[in-house]
Amino acid sequence: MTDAHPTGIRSWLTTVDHKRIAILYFVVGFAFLLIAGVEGQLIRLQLAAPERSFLDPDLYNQLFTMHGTTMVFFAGMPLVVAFFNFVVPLQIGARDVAFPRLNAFSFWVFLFGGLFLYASVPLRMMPDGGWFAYMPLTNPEYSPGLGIDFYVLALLISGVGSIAGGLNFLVTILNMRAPGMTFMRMPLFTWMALIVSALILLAFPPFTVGLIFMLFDRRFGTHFFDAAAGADPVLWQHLFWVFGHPEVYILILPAFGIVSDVIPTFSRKILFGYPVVVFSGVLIAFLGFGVWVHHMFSVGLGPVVNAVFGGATMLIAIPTGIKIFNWIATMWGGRLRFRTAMLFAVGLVATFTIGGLSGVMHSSPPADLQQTDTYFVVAHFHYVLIGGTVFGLFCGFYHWFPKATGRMLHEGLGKAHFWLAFLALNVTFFPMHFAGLLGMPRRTYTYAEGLGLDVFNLISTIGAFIFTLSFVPLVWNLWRTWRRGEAAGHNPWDASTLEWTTASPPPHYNFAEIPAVDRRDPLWHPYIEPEARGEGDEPGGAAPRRQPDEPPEPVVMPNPSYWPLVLAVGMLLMTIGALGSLGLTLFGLLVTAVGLFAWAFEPPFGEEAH
Amino acid sequence: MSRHSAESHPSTRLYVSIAVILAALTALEVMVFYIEALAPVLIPILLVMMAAKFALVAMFFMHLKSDGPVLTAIFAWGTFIATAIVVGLMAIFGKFGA
Amino acid sequence: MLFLGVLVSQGCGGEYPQSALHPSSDSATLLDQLFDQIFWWAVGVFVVVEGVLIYVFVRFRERPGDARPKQVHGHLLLEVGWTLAPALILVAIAIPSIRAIFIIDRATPDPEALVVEVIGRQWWWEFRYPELGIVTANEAHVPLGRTVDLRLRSADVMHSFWVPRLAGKRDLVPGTENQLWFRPDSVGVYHGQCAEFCGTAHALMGMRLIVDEPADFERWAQANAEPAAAPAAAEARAGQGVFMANACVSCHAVRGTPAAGQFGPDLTHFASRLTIASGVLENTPANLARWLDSTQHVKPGNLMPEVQLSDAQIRQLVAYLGSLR
Amino acid sequence: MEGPTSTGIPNRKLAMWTFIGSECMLFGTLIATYMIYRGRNLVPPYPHDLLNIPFITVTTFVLLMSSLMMVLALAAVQRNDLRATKLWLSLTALFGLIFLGGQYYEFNHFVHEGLPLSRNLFSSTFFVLTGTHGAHVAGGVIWLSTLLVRTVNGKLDARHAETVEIAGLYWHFVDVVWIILFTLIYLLV
Ligand code: HEA
Ligand code: HEA
Ligand code: HEC
Ligand code: CUA
Ligand SMILES: [Cu+2]
Repeated sequence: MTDAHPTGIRSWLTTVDHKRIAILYFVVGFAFLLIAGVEGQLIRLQLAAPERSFLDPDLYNQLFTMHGTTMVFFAGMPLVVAFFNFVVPLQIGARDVAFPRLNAFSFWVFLFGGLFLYASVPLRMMPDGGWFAYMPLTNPEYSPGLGIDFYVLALLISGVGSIAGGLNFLVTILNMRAPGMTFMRMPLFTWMALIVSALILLAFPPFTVGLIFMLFDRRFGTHFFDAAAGADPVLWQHLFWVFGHPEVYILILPAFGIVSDVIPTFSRKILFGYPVVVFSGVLIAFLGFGVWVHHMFSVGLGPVVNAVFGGATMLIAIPTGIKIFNWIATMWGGRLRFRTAMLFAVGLVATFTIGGLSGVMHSSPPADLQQTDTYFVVAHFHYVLIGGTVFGLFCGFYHWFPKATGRMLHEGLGKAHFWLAFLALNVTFFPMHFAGLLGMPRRTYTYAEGLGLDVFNLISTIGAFIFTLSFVPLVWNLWRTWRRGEAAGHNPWDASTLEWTTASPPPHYNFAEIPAVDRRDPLWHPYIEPEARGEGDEPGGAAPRRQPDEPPEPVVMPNPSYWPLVLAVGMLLMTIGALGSLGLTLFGLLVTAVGLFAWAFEPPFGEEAH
Repeated sequence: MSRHSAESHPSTRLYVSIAVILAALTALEVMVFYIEALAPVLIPILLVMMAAKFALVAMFFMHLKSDGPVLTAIFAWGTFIATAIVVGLMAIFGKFGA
Repeated sequence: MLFLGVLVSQGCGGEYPQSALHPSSDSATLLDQLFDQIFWWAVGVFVVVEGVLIYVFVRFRERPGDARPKQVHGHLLLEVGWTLAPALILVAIAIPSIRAIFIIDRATPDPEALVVEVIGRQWWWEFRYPELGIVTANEAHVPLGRTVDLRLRSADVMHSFWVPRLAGKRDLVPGTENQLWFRPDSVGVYHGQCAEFCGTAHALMGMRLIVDEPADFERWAQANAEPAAAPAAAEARAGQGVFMANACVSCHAVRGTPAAGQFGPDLTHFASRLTIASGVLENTPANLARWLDSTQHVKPGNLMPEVQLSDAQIRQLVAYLGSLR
Repeated sequence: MEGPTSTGIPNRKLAMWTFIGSECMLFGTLIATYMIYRGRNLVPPYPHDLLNIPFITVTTFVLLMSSLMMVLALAAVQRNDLRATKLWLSLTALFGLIFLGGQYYEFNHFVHEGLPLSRNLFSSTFFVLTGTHGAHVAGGVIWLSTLLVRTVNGKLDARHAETVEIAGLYWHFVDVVWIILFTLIYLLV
């Protein structure tokens, strides 16, 4: 596919171009963010005052389940992966990912997973077990109907996509780096993408297994979580959180990576302590596998277990703190240009710290006995998930938007968006700390008068509306820029990494000629005094020059292909069939098999033209 | 590429001898299992032999020995974290006495 | 905001009957003190980080004509510093935490403790006093100054026992028995609530723990150990007839009568309770009538069906149940 | 585009190893579950009533030998000795099939002895764990068959040695997993 800009639905269905797949991921992920956001709004409406009956209990339970599940799996993850897709190949000087068709496949199964989950809405069968679906509440005896099956199957199928994506990016980053791009020269976002890919590969299988157990218990009468048969329902909690905790770091580390690239850019200063920031990321990921029990302190696993996992959890504060302090040190003595991206970056440092600190309060097992399953926890994780992940993603959005579209967003509207979001976050979620400590359990569709919770909940609800408001300048900004945005040029922010050497938007082959790298922050090479050079850098050399407009020799790019879509459709059919139609499952299996073989025997790379 | 690997990989004879060792170990495992006298130390012995077989296949049949550190690292991480989780969970569920 | 927090923690428990910041027992006090320690460390870190951040934000914003700043690759000493400082703070947090764990997560050492069995059910609580032969629901009386040793079990799904002012949470796990203990230090009615999502009526799965002077507790225990007294008033007797003639008996026990159902709360001394349906309604005749008339409206999803009853029958039932002191 | 890679390791080979690393967690979790529930079964039949060590030893041996066949096939294709390649590939697949046959017989036998999947805790954990492994073997057999067909049609030779090597990695991993299961499920019964 050499015709630079193929258009039309067909070209989107068959695309294997990482930049287009990134756009697909972003649009779908953002749509899910809005949907889940609306669900959050409805939750807040119900809780605005005590004993309201705006939502009935069952609907409320379905809403917070859908809200949490959607936000984590169908908004957070895809938005993260959208950035992996767009940025990583550009930052390492590659023309695409290692397996372009696998990349497309990952997107399609993710999309189908999300659509499948939301098919439960028109059918009025939304899952209602909470996003971690504790057994035995979720076994057929207490959760009849298909609700929980929608949850299980949707996460199983989209999990396949996640694992495929992790595989793809791990190989891409290990294998597709431009000549001279050693590990210690990789931009921080690429580093975090590498770590997160590994996390995905190691964290999802246990969840997959847990979901399969749950599916079998529900559909085939097995006894994995059946106390009466000698099993222990707590095993589900272990399997979920063995995955669940790494999952939250899957959501935060990319945000950390984005911020670690943006803060230096807008401080005009190279990252302070690059190796330490990288290593602390690795450490966070590693420790993340040894702390899962901190979600289960009230289960009664005994003093030794709680002490060990409490201690391990506290440790994570250290590498995270290192990142925070290194970011501040990067800004120290810099020339801070407060473009929107920079505001979101600084906003992340400010608000994530609050969430992190409440996390540390949880990490003390006895103290957590008064916090767990209350709004104190809800406050914690919204501070880290919004003040961390969402702010980080918006930061990246404002940073790379010009690169992706070739247009500049409007700064004024951007700033309005930031300040509204920043205000909303604190107004909505800070009061929840008090609500929690004053005795408000989470997942309660109402609360009694006279517990002293009314005022805090009212403030939270008001904050949620400011949140919705904060999307107005964003949407307006997009619309305006789409109508008439100034051209961006190659490197509007005077940033230091490879993606800024090529055109905005980049040609489908990314780089006319693969750049050679001989240092970190190659584009800043002229400004960096020798004594400030990192180990990664070599004296002399030259910054990679601006990419030529036309490739010197013809570039062979991967062919578009239908088969990833076919394969994904096959898996979707199997999933739907699993709701109760063996025939459909088998048919799906057939389609999957056909897709697989056709894929295997289709030549991945085309010659020029056609 | 395949050419170069053809030389750098162990020869047929080596493969066969590895297979023989594996077979022998398996036979040994089953014998141990049936010898009453060894009952008290059965578990450690079996685990050791299991690990040995695991290592042999990985190193020679899967060529980790000759294929260099990157792949070994990846595999090692997988097995390490997995083992850690298995042992950790078993400990939490009181499978080691205590 | 933080100020507000401090204010709240000063405010008296009356306004916050379910607050973890107003402990009234030894173990809740332990948890609260631990929380305070950690809280102030956190405040310290918060002030430092946000303070520096704001300083940087103001001090180093770009001004027209600025040249490129000096590039700094890193600073070993600084980095070691801000690795060690947090580490030390964490040690300061970890030590009291672990000390507390080994007190809280262990069975109570007190041999005199009063054992109370708690059985979580969708969506109400059953309390049994093995030593005193008492079975009751949603409300437990305990004596002041004596350690209470709870044995927690679940009849269906996960629940979590939480009376913030007396103790931290402990889950009720099907197939296992959990323990939780505390020694109340002042008389009063303490609000509690189920804290593990357990289905439709999870939000309305409340409870009351009533701490009495030992003498009052004795009196309560005596009375509640007795079977139900035969109703005197005519209307109440009629009510008993209705009760026995209807499905009620299949789910509710009234000791001393043929009613021996196990599915619902024991009603032997129902009238001595403060609330109806695990804290949803105050226990008044009017509310009781409301409950019997439309359980599903009062407590959506609860497992007591709406038995078809005439107004007269309801009046009689209210009289009967009201006589069960 | 598939030129020299940064690590010198071909993409697909690196991918297969990464996948194997991930599979470790999959089987790790399944094994953990089996081990945790060992001896907690409340409803007969119990493992020692049914597990047939001598029989399973034979199929284990067969699977082990299939790994040898696999490496020999790889060596052959690297020598571009296609006759040998065909021979060893078909033997590998055949041994895999024999193993599956054995497993089919075993499952069938258990069911007749009164241990359907939903019978008790043992049936649940045993069938899902060994079944997952069996599914992996089946997948491998299909994969090997496609390679065989391609060799027979002269579409596969030394230039595709890498493809065979990757299939081999997968096959050996499945074998390694069984080495563990054999010890943990059968010998430590
Ligand atoms: C982006 C996701 C994210 C992130 C990054 C974190 C980060 C952390 N989380 Fe959080 N957590 C969640 C998402 C996240 N969490 C979610 C979603 C839940 C709820 C799930 C559910 O129940 O639904 C949860 C729940 C949760 C619990 C269980 C609460 C309960 O249910 O009882 C605990 C307990 O220990 C915890 C701890 C921590 C800790 C210690 C960190 C640490 O990583 C934080 C480290 C950061 C800092 C500490 C701040 C910066 C550091 C410094 C400035 C240095 C100096 C600091 C000190 C010396 C203290 N989290
Ligand atoms: C990334 C993760 C994420 C994000 C961003 C959010 C965002 C929000 N969350 Fe949520 N939340 C979770 C993850 C997240 N949440 C999780 C994991 C749970 C646990 C679930 C469980 O217990 O199982 C949870 C639970 C949870 C609860 C507790 C429910 C309970 O326990 O009973 C509440 C209550 O207030 C809440 C509120 C909100 C609100 C008001 C927002 C706001 O930030 C939302 C802001 C609004 C938007 C982002 C959308 C705005 C746009 C529109 C309104 C659309 C307008 C239309 C067009 C323009 C087309 N969330
Ligand atoms: C199918 C079983 C069932 C039947 C029949 C039934 N109940 Fe109940 N009842 C329950 C359950 C379950 C609860 C607890 C509801 C809750 O709080 O969630 C309950 C609660 C109550 C309560 C409140 C108890 C307390 O301590 O708060 C009263 C009073 C009561 N029932 C009276 C009656 C009467 C009178 C009848 C007959 C007309 C009746 N019940 C029939 C199951 C039943
Ligand atoms: Cu019981 Cu929630
Ligand atoms: Cu966690």
